Amino acid sequence: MTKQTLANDKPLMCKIVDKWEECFETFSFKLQLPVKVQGAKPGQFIMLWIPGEDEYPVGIAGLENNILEVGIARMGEGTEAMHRKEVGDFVGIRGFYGKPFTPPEDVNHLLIGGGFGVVPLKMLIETLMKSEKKQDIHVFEGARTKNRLMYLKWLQELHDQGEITFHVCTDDGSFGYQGFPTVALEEFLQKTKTPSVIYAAGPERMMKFIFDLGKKYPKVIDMQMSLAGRYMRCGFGACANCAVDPTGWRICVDGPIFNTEKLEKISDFGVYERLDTGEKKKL
Amino acid sequence: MTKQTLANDKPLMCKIVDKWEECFETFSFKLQLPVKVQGAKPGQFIMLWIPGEDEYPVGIAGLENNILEVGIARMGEGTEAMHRKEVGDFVGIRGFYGKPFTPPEDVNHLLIGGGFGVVPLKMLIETLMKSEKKQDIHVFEGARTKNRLMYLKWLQELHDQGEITFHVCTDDGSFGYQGFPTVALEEFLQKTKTPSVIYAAGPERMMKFIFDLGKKYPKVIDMQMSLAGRYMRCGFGACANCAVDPTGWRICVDGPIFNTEKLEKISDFGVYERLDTGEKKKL
Amino acid sequence: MSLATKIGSLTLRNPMILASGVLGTSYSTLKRAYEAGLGAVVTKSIGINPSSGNTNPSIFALNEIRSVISSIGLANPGFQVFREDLEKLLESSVPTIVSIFGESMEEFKEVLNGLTDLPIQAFELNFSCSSSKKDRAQISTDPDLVFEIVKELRTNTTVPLWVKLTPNVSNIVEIASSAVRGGCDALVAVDTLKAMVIDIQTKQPILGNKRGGLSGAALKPVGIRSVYDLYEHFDEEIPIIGVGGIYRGEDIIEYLLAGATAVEIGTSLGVAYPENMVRFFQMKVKKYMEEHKFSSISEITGGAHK
Amino acid sequence: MSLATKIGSLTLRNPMILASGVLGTSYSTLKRAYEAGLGAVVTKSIGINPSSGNTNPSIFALNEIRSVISSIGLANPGFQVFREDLEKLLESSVPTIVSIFGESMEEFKEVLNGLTDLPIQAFELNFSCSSSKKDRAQISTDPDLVFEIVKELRTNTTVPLWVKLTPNVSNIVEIASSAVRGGCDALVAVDTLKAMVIDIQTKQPILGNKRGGLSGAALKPVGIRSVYDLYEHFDEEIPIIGVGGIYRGEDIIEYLLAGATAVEIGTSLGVAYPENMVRFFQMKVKKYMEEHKFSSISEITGGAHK
Ligand SMILES: Cc1cc2nc3c(=O)[nH]c(=O)nc-3n(C[C@H](O)[C@H](O)[C@H](O)COP(=O)(O)OP(=O)(O)OC[C@H]3O[C@@H](n4cnc5c(N)ncnc54)[C@H](O)[C@@H]3O)c2cc1C
Ligand SMILES: Cc1cc2nc3c(=O)[nH]c(=O)nc-3n(C[C@H](O)[C@H](O)[C@H](O)COP(=O)(O)OP(=O)(O)OC[C@H]3O[C@@H](n4cnc5c(N)ncnc54)[C@H](O)[C@@H]3O)c2cc1C
Ligand SMILES: Cc1cc2nc3c(=O)[nH]c(=O)nc-3n(C[C@H](O)[C@H](O)[C@H](O)COP(=O)(O)O)c2cc1C
Ligand SMILES: Cc1cc2nc3c(=O)[nH]c(=O)nc-3n(C[C@H](O)[C@H](O)[C@H](O)COP(=O)(O)O)c2cc1C
Ligand code: FES
Ligand code: FES
Repeated sequence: MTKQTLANDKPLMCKIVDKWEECFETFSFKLQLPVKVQGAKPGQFIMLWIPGEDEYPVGIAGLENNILEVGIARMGEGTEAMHRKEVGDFVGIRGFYGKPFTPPEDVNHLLIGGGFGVVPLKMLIETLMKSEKKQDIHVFEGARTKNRLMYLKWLQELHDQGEITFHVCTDDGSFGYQGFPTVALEEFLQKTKTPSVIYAAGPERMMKFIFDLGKKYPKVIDMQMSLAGRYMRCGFGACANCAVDPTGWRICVDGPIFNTEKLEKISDFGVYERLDTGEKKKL
Repeated sequence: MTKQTLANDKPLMCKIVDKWEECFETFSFKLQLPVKVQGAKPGQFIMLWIPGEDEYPVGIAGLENNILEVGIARMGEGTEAMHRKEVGDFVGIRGFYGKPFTPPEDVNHLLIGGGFGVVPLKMLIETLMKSEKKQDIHVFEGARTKNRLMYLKWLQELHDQGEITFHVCTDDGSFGYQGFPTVALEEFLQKTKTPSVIYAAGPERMMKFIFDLGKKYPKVIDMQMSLAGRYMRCGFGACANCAVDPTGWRICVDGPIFNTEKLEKISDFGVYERLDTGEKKKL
Repeated sequence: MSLATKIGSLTLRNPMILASGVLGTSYSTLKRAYEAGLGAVVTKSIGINPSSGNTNPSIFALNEIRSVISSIGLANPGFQVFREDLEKLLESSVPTIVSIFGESMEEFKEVLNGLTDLPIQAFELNFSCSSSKKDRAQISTDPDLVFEIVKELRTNTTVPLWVKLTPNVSNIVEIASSAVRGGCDALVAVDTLKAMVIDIQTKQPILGNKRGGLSGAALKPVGIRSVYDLYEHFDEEIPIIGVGGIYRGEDIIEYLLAGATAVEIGTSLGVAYPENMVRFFQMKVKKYMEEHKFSSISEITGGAHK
Repeated sequence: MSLATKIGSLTLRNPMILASGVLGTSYSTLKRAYEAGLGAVVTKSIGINPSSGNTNPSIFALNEIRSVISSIGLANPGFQVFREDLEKLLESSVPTIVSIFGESMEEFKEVLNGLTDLPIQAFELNFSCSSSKKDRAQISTDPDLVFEIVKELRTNTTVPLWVKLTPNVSNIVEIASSAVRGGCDALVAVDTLKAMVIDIQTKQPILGNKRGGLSGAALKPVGIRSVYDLYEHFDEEIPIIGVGGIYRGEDIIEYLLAGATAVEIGTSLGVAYPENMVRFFQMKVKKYMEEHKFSSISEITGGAHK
């Protein structure tokens, strides 16, 4: 029996069937789901349990034939614990949580990401490529240096095959042009005449910058951004740890993807986050 | 949404929409089910809750358009409490419980009942009449006196319409022939050449008598009897109060309808019952 | 017909209150919950210092029994920081009950004194936490401690004091009696049940804290019995607020009939959109009142004892 | 690989035991349950006199939480009459634990002395009944009473004594310690949770006895935590038998990992065909043992504490 989506239940134990170093301090894993499931959507996330260690939210890079791909960037003890896991080990997942990206048709799709934010964009790219209509996909990626660029080889190949246009840059110029991905984005926005939608996932301050930029261009008909940087406990709306002011939206349920209209209403966006205590901290 | 059968859950509250005196000390009630349901089968029963008073098993006389018909014979306080209920009052039901009669085709159907045992036979008759093949239905009913004969008018009408053959008797000769219904049954068995199935519901000692009688006739290819006289608490198999020796079958789940093969194995049949304490009592 | 209900001197527009710990960390979720149509909100339990609570996993669902197990471990920003959120919330005139906890009388007093000047509706005293580390004696299960703390706090504030009761006792009426003698203004029953879930694949308790508290539908028959027992003992002597496993309007009615004057709702509001849930709750309660010709909530309270 | 397990001096062919009160009134259902593949059976709790128990309704299902609420009220034929069934059962060599109850020490002694000559495997002492009339002090929640009764009964019989523990206490380890000091041979955790369901249409508690006990899936997280707490305290000092909400082989493993040496299974065997259930249980447990390379049940016991 194939389930439409995973039940939001206690952690479902999955075997790690593949693991590789994706880029600097970042590993990708393939997890074998023990139940048949379809229906994870780009932008959704899971809660990843490393038994005896920690549990935290991570985005979904892909789901095919009950194999779920995730990409984990080292941040602290919890992500390190996952990096220590090997093929054959079990980890638990809960999900699928959150509202996905909802790409319209007949627009330029402008995807821009930083750090582990590129994880959900991977799945979005694959979904857009599978759509019946030929879509115009532009991916803007930047990192401090070359070995921190996620999915670099894969994105380059797609670029070479003409499936996407890949705009890549590094702070130190070790790959692509030197500078921030927003530079290429702005250039593109100045040139293009087609209505465009911006999809962003990464550090919130970067996304806020993009948001302010995008608003200057009426041809940007929507922006969809993943507020996947907030502390989360439950992932399904109960603890409210992930909520934003002043709307009280919970990122895990009402997000993590918010569109322009909603982002306008979130005064916290790019400014404050809440710690695990509930205290506010300037971003 | 129409449910196949009622869920075995806490009592479902039903409004009494009709009530009439069926015969001496016996009332029939129509209960409006608050959910759409189909699939009660003849021989099954419900647990009837009279709020604040008692709960006990009763057979199903019919179910059409979410109206459930039951017939309640006065025995003690619990059944008296139901007799006091009026149209508009609410009672609770749980069910549908138990295994139904399973009539084969191309046989004489010989239904024999006494007391409230005739209740499930009513539904069996209606089911047999609805079947596509024309069925040969014989109903044998007996009672102490005329005003104790259940469903008398209805059965007579069916007889007059040629739908069934109605063999009726009373102990005092106030209606039908004088004597026991087993007399007419035996006479019939002696005459008929068609394979026959006996369906019996009533006092266990009467059924035991019929069972021994039926076994003498090879043309009686099966007997299906309702052991609906045992004390029941749960109705779904947990309390084991209704169990029979030596098989440990629970009448509520493994019965109440048992066929010849099974009845042979029940040493209690017609001999012992268990009280609410679990003590055994000779029948 | 009116949905308003009175809890002592306090009148709420309806008997539905947000339970502590669910949606209760920031002014914005509390405000959202109230605007969804609730009668009042209880904040997350607040202590003296900011605390990160327990290691994750600290909460997950148990769908099969429509429940949740959690051990947030009283994570909270501390009363001084929380005061800011509270002030914002009170600016919007949201009827607010502040849940407070402490490891000792001193801690309770410090938190209470630090917030008692605000125009809040009540303090809810959280004496228990099913997810606490050990099975060590807790205030919630010790009648004498409960009496002393309530009595002392009573002299420190004129704000109504509600006492939240744990179901993990052999006699809830005994603990409640201590609280009532101490001078509390309402009883809130119940908190979560002590519980645990072990993953058989990795042979580990799943919660970071190993032990947790069970909330949701599995708790309802326990909560109903607690409220029934309390009402049977106290009758109208003290208002009782029913909590535990409310998922439907019918569940609210069941608590009222058992003896509750109002109810708190946690898990079900946390796993769905509070706006939708509250609308359904209200529709059902109103429909029931119409059908049964009740014109006020107080007429329903205790109806199962007649 | 062997499913056999040892509870003190007693060896069972597998760790699955029928819980008291379910299918346990007559020799024939007990025999049927054993023949379905269980390791042993516990009888319905037996007292001094025949008793009809509580008015019906005395049991019904709560499907939404996969549970059952009941208040049979210890209906039983009395030990003298039950002896007959017991003798028949023992003729078929069914490993049998006799559950006994009493209102007082004297009653307990009378029942125990009336049956102790039979070749039974153990007595299980039932000190609690969540469906009892009042919230009056029960033996099960009083450590001193538990100690005294166990100690006294210990001198009356050489048959192993198991003590069944209620979850309706603030500290299950405390009660268990009394039982262990008194000299019992195994702990059985847990009995049902105190519970109630009210019908909102007629405004009546549904059970004839109003109050009842909750069994089934809702109880499992509570039972697991109880067994975990007990094992953490007693380790291998005394065998623990886990009960509550077992519906699947996985649940049996979960109890073993928490610290159980064996499990009792009630509700799930009572709402289905025991033959099918037990087969599924066995398949699952075996498969788990294979996959995790366990060769005996004792290797699994307490695995979640490592
Ligand atoms: C919706 C969402 C999707 C995410 N997707 C990915 C992903 O695909 N790949 C990836 O590598 N990371 C992802 N993250 C971030 C990831 O959850 C954190 O990096 C991780 O929790 C860090 O844990 P740690 O113990 O290693 O670090 P710590 O040392 O504990 O903390 C480092 C920082 O990580 C964050 N963090 C810690 N715990 C949590 C928590 N429970 N919830 C949220 N943030 C936390 C905090 O900002 C903290 O300051 C995502 C976060 C969210 C909210
Ligand atoms: C499967 C089944 C189907 C039945 N169908 C019908 C029916 O359609 N119509 C009908 O009128 N009666 C039916 N009965 C019998 C009915 O349940 C009893 O007549 C009723 O319970 C008597 O209750 P009381 O309080 O009036 O009598 P009481 O004074 O309590 O007892 C009189 C006798 O009724 C029986 N009885 C009492 N309580 C129960 C109980 N909980 N379960 C079983 N028997 C009990 C006992 O044999 C007792 O000796 C059925 C019984 C069973 C087992
Ligand atoms: C995630 C979560 C956090 C909770 N935090 C608290 C808390 O801080 N203080 C408190 O008194 N109760 C807390 N509770 C208990 C609830 O207030 C409530 O008593 C319990 O959950 C039962 O109600 P429910 O079934 O409607 O959730 C919490 C419950 C949950 C699920
Ligand atoms: C119908 C029923 C009757 C019970 N009767 C008894 C009893 O007589 N003595 C006893 O110790 N426990 C009794 N119990 C409790 C069970 O033995 C068991 O502890 C409890 O139901 C939890 O297990 P379960 O969830 O597997 O049913 C009864 C439970 C049920 C459901
Ligand atoms: S993580 Fe708990 S509400 Fe979002
Ligand atoms: S009535 Fe309970 S087992 Fe049949």
